[in-house]
Amino acid sequence: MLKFIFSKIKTNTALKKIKAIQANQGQKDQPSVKLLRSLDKNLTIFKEVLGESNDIITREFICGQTQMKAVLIYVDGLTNVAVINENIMKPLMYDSKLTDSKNEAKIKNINDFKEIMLSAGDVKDSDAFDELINGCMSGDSVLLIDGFSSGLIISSRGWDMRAVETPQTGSVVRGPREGFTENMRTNTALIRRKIKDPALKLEVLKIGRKTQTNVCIAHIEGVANPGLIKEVKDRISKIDTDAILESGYIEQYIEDAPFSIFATIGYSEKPDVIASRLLSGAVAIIVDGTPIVLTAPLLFIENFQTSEDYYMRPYFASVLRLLRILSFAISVLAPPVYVALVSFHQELIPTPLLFTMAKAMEGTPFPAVIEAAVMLLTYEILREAGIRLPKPIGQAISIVGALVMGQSAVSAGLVGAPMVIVVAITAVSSFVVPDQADSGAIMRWLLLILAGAMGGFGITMGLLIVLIHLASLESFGMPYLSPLAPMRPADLKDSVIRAPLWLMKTRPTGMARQNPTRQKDNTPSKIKNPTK
Amino acid sequence: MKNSIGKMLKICLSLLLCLALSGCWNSRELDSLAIVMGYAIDKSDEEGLVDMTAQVAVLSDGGSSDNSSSSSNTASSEAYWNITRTGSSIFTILRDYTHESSRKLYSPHNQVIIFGNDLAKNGIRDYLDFFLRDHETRLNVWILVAKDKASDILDVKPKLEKIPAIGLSDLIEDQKATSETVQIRIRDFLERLISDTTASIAPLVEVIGEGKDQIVEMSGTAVFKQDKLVGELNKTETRGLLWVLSKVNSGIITVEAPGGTADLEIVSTETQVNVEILDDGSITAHVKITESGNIGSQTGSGDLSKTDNVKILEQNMNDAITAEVFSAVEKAKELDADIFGFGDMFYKKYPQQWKSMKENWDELFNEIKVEVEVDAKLRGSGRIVKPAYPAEEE
Amino acid sequence: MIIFLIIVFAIIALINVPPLIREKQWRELTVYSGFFALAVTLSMLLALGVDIPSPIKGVQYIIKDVLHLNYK
Amino acid sequence: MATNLEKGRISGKQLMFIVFCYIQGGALLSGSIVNITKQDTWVVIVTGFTVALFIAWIMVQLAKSFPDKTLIEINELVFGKIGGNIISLLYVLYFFLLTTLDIDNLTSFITGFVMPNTPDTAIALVFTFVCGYAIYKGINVIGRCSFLVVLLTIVTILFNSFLLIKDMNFNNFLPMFSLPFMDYVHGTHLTAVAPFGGSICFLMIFPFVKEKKHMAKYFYLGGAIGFLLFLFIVVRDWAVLGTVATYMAGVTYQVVGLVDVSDLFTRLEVLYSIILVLGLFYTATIEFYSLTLSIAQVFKAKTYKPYIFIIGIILICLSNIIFSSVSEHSYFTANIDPAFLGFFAALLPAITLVIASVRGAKKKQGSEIV
Repeated sequence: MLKFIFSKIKTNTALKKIKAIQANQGQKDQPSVKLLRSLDKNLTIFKEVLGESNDIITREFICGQTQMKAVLIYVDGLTNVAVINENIMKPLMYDSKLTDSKNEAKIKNINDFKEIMLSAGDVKDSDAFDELINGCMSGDSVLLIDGFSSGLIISSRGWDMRAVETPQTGSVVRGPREGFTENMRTNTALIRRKIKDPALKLEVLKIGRKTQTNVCIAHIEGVANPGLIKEVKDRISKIDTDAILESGYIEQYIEDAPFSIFATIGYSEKPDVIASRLLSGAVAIIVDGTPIVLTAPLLFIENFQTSEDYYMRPYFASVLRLLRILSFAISVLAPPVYVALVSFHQELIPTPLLFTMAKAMEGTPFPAVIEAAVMLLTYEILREAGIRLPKPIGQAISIVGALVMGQSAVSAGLVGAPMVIVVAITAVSSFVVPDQADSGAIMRWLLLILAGAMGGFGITMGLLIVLIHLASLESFGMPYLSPLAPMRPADLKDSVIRAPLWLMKTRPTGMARQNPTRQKDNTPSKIKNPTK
Repeated sequence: MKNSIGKMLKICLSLLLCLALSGCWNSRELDSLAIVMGYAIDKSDEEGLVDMTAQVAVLSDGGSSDNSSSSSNTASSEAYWNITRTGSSIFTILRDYTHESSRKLYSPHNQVIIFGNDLAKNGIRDYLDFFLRDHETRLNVWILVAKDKASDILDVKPKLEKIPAIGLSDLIEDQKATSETVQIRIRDFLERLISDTTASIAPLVEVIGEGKDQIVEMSGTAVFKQDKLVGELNKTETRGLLWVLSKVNSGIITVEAPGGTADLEIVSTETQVNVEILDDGSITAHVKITESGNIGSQTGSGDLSKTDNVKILEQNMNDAITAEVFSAVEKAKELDADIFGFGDMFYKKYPQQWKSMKENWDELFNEIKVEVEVDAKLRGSGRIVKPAYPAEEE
Repeated sequence: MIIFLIIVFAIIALINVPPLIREKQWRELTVYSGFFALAVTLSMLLALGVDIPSPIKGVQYIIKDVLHLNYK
Repeated sequence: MATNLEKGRISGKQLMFIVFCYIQGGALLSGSIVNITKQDTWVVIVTGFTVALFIAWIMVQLAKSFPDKTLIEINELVFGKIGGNIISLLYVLYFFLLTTLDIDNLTSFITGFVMPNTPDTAIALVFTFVCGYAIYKGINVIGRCSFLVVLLTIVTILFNSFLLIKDMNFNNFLPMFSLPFMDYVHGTHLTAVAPFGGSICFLMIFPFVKEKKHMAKYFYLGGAIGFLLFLFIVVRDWAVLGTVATYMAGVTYQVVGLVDVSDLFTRLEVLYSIILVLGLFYTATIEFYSLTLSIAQVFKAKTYKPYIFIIGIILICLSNIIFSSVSEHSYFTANIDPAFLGFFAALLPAITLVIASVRGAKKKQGSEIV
């Protein structure tokens, strides 16, 4: 009787301790509660902690000639049932019966089970309750055997994942089509396939008390600056929140200038982009559960560069890059400049154009500023509606909306025709550089207000403030406007324009101080010795 | 963390502060502008007053798009509207317009300023002053002088353009083809006005014909002494003046040719003028004109492709050009207005002596000996070599 | 206009002064409030339209009348 | 110590670009110089440049003999505690007036040409706020933006001049050297001091330049290119306008108005005003920066950041009351300014250098004897 009461007390105290651990998870130095000897007690504790959710399966069975009671706990759906049946259940229940009892006697502690009996791949033993629970929750199956004070965590993960597909955004004419998936392991595999060098180091940190998300920091040893890696790791490990659901969380926690409208951490869904950034000395952050992989540091100019630029021949690539910069400028400056022209500096407009514009603007009730603001607002609403609705309807809504509203507004005389054209140009050109769409939109509104208040002078002052703000930004130690503002001539060949590949001998200055050279000298033979 | 919030607050506050304060003083909507295309200034009947006509572009055509309203519709939907006000000075008149026009006048797109003849006679300096001082007028506005009343020029409805002022400014630009008119912008007029000796010049324009088929025509140059109109040059004298100023772009010279006359087209010209003070104190101006042209058309049967015929033609051309230049010089001496700018050239070359020459420059200008040396070349004779006559045997 | 100025100055003081007080830099606080007072008086006088003599007149007086170093 | 006041560092090249942009701010002043020396302005600019080089040489010597020391610290070292502080206060007043003159320069330009009926205070407010924001971000941000501004300025000026070639007529320069000698002296004095008058501000910036060795080279180079472009602008304006230029205000601005290419590229000068504003922005920022830094140092403050907005407001009020009319401003710039700038930019540093070298020599002897 006493023994029963005594064991009852023991299980209760263990239970209370585990509850305590659960409550204030995340504090580092938690006294980990040890497993008890008897299986039933461990089982009751497990049942108490894991609760009655029906996807947690506890399979009790007898194994071996010596009739040892054992129990297997796993989460249905997270585990690959084939592994459980073939590699765990079958050897324990079935083969153990066939083998003679001789090697059965040899099993003294849990490790013998691991070496002899189980044929699963990755098996770890542990005697701490929270480790076992974590393992069980993240898809492994936990084996407890009566009489042994430590359990086995057998990796049997395997849930149905999305196949590697072409990402919706950033479709590419030339270059690989594969995109990342939600599973971190596939993503790291995709990168490994690109960079087969063992120097590519992957380090996993568990962030988020409730979500326990795996965050993998990838960098290439010897290329990325050690300072950068240490900095990224410090910032990530300092994050102490209960949920990390998407890489965006990480981005906002560790970025350099949280108050700036410009992103200082890049992201991409395509392995070749991440690989090229890793090779130029950046650090990639792969978060389990999202196909978006972050890269740091990011330069302002990199928003206007796509992976395609490097696969095409240099001339058209440079033209495209200049086009992207121009269209970003148009998308930000078109409405404010139009307002400044129409309200303040009419003499800048050539005379014939002035007549047509004045005729079109005849009788429109609102001043140009209000008109521009209203049209921009409708455009933003339409764009958001277009994205949020399912694909086919979304497309239809945004096009129909734009056309109908624009046309009727003009014919009703509420808005001048040139205004609709300007807003249309802004809309189209803002799609050319999708990553900068957010900061572009905010800048457009600020400049519009300034243009309405002080015309050309207002716009100049607005642009000056933006330029100063951009020049002061730094992304992990790299100046944000790097090839232009601090004027690094060596990098100019790959910033606004792209020089031919064989000219780009060094990595961007400041990114890879240890080994800056990318390639020795593969100038095409035709150029090296033209006479031959 | 606390510090960055403080910083952020300060920046947002300042942004708000300056936006709220600024408001939009200077913004004027496009449809609240009366776009002025041309000004015409005349001497008004009452003494000392001036009446000024501003030609405003009228744009609203009631929503019907522009191309559908062909010129057939009535005068009511004219593309321009001439407002005339009288006042003592240009600035008072401009402000006075607001009594009549619902929109404030807006003159950066103004093309032309025309001065009436009688106004030009007693000086236009103080009327020009406003246009030079106002930040809205452009420095490359055309200056014109009307044969009699300037406002009539702006009333003539051009055949090809919709607004007379634009028609006029295109007309001036096309004068390059005949180069018988001086193209003077407000800047050139000012340049000549502020020089002590050079006389200002401006193209002359007049209205010909009656009623419906009235047209505007350029007819020579008006010559000013300081800023008072003193005389006029006809077309050939103007061409002579242009030769000296090396502003002849192209044009036609008809000369005697073996077996009839020939019209020679001027293709390119270059003029160098250097002035000398000879040791006996007399002053000369040596004008060297090099010109190349080709044969435009020919009357009579002379075969102009022969080299010696070409020589004759070139010689005739030299004489014709020299005659034109001399006619201009005679007229200038008659009006004793140094329209060629010889005075400035003397100042540039002999700054010391110029101080003494400046006082009696008018007499000196009268005695100036002008030598003209023309070197005309005929390069081509078009597609046909000989005129369309039955071939004579050699 | 004056109320607006008062609000603005209050906000600027609110932002800059507390950090100084917290870090107990009395010396700097006195200097800062000196400039603050100058700014407030100047802008108040201007807002009220009082004609303040321009410092350039002083410079001009010294250079022109005292030292006669001016050209024309 | 200056280096704990301001963490940012700028490279030698950036110093060169800053000096170039600083001189461009004076491009608007060319109107006053052209009025004095009419067609021989280019001669005056060349001689003015040589004198300016001499002033620059004084600055560099001072910077060399007191490395990593700003002007205020140099004064203390040279003139002792009390004397140094008095002279530093004098410099603070000088920076105050210099920055106010620049802000007034800008406001009269904008209200004169670009936006006639906007009150001066609004423009001064926005402009000072932007300068304050640039200073708030520190010297290395000013250094970083300088390259873009230089690029923009040079490209626009060359493009404008290219369009104006057909209007140029070079015998406007003809009656050479026919002006009274005093005009040449006046012109040289004005050119040497006006755009370069504020070079004393660079003594506040020298401690933040990383490469100490080439600093002098970059400083001279920046000055030389700045003056070259300034010369180019003045020559172009005179070639296009001739004697008419003497009748105009804001010569460089009006000249761009003459560009007329088939009614498309006409009336461009508002775009050109952006470049002039950028130039003036840089001049005002450098002077405002040295003003705030010197105040922070004279009053031994920890950081100069809180002072920016307060001094900005004082500047705005000052720029309101400094001149009652534009003609007063142009009279001051043409006649009184040379002496005023001359004293502070050239005479005072020269005296400091002389005393520094004398004391330096005495100290060296002193140390030997003892």
